[in-house]
Amino acid sequence: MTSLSKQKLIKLIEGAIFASSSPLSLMKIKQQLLVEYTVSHQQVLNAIAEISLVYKDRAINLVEVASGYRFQVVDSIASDIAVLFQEKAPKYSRAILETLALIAYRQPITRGEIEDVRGVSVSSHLIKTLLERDWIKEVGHKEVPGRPALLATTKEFLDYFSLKSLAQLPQLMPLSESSLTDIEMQLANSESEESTQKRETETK
Amino acid sequence: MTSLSKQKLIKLIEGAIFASSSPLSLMKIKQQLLVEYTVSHQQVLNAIAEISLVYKDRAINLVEVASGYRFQVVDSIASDIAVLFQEKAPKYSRAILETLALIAYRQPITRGEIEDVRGVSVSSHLIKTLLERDWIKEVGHKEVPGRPALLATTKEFLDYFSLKSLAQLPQLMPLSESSLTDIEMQLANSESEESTQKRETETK
Amino acid sequence: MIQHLLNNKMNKKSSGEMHQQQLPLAFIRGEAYINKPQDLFIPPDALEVILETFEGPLDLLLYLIKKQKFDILDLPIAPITTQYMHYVELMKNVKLELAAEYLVMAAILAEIKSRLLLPKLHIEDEEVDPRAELVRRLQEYEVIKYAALNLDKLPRMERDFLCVNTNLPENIPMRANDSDVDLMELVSALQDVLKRTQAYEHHHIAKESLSTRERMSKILNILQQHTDNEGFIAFEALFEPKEGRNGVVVTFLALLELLKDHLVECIQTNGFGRINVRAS
Repeated sequence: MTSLSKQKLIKLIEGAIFASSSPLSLMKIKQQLLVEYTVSHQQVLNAIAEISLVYKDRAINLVEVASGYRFQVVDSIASDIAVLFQEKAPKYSRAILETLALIAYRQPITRGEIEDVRGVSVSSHLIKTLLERDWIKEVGHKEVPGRPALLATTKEFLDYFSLKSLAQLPQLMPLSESSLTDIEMQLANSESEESTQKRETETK
Repeated sequence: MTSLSKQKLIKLIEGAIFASSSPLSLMKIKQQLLVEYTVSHQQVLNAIAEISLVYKDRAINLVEVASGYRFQVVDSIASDIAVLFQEKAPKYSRAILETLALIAYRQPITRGEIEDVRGVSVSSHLIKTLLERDWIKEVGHKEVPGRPALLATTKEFLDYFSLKSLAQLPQLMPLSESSLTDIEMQLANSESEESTQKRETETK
Repeated sequence: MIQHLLNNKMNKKSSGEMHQQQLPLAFIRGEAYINKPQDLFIPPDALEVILETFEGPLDLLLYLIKKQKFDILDLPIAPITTQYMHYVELMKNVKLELAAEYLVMAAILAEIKSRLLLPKLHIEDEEVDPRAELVRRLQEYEVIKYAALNLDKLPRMERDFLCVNTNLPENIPMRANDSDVDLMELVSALQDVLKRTQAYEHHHIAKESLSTRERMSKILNILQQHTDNEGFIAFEALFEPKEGRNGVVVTFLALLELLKDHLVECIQTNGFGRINVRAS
């Protein structure tokens, strides 16, 4: 085990994050990159903080997402630069987005449960697309007849949307904002009235 | 056509080189990235020179290659970082293991002989894998039509399996009529008088 | 009686219109195609458009409730059923699977209506208002529908931000990570081969000494590396006296085997002279 100058430590971590095609995790930094050196956890964190500072005002920023650290072109110039790349980012259908949202917010969930909420069948092709994108994975089987697979989102899903954890997903719409609240209230009222009536009929 | 501050120009070019998966050419910078701005050729070159200076002592350098500019991890830390990108190799196929086992226990052996025993053809790719792993080598050619190469295991093969010699290879479980018998017995049998007899049996 | 109550509720409901007007409706891409569907009526030629625009019967119902104030509390059952049956006929030619889903919704609506029309006394204690279940499903769907829209608005790789792509220098050899093999795997592999082949081969397999085979490789290796003297090496040089008698015998057997296979040649130029060996 050899020690490492602060400068060299920063260089190694910075270079590794640059060279890595997917976000680089702290664990990988410590257990693979720096395995031959004596470096404390705090030293690694300090180095990362310093790298982050260096790039604060440059064209790229160091960001932390679910599976680790990566450099990203800053938002302010991203659209200018996107002209260089002919390929347009794929647009996703509502079916895919709704299915993905259900898996993200209600995981683990079975395909059947997704179908129940959406009121339409979910094609195998759609699930396959999400699996192939590495956005979802099977995390087990539900102990009901047929043992359907339980689906959950992956770290890659979070990375793709620049999220650190599921807790950073946008809040779900509060029920009070639902367009159906009025109807629900009316139903509740009519029920109570009905039940009063019912009791009255019964007592008669 | 709008003009561009020096700062913004540097940011755009830097970001574009970072985001591009292949080296970014001057032409692409001028004709696509900066197409909507009034920027002279010299201004672009100056900006690139300045970016290059910024990264002079960092983990990555701006380098110019045949097709344009790109960032590259500096040589001095590249090998340290390369450890991160060892891909977990898939397990060897049954075909590879059987071939290797046959070469180990029956060496020297030709590919044709391996095919005879296994009952299936042995691909060149498979042999190449074992040769590249330095586990086997060609030790000569058999004087039969086609002069096929004779394959044998190497010292590296023994090292990998922590064997001092092939005699330490595990004995096979007794199979009826198996060709492989106890080495100790063989050695005992190969005492002077018996050896002549034995050779006779073998050559029959 | 129920009808009367419900009608009262409907009147009260008009106060909620303002709220409904404010709801975001941008998601309706096919709005232009659906001309004032006062109920569940869909112009037949707009059917395909609607199938693409709505994510299913729940989505369609949500739209109708919000946009057209279609009142699920007072369902116009007869026309709905008629219209739905008509669509189902049409859908059969387009997307049967979807048709089935819309048909299920029509059935649910019809069931709700029929239950509401039943005399109250027949409603059992534990029975939930069927409309409540439908509203619950609609709400659950609505939540997810907006969650999906929000998900789509999140900054997204490729579309909204770019990741940095930096190469390692080209001359850096990627350390190949080789597969691990366990010695016992090798043994079991060979046993498999032997098991497979012994049925027809066991008569031909002669007893072979492993050490002889190893020695054959070793001799070939020595001969290959020996390029002086036209590749010839002295016979004696192949023996290692320190291996003792067994070693000498094994080497000799190996040489005989190699000679038999024409892998080596032995040359003795004069009687009792020096024997030279080389790879042939």
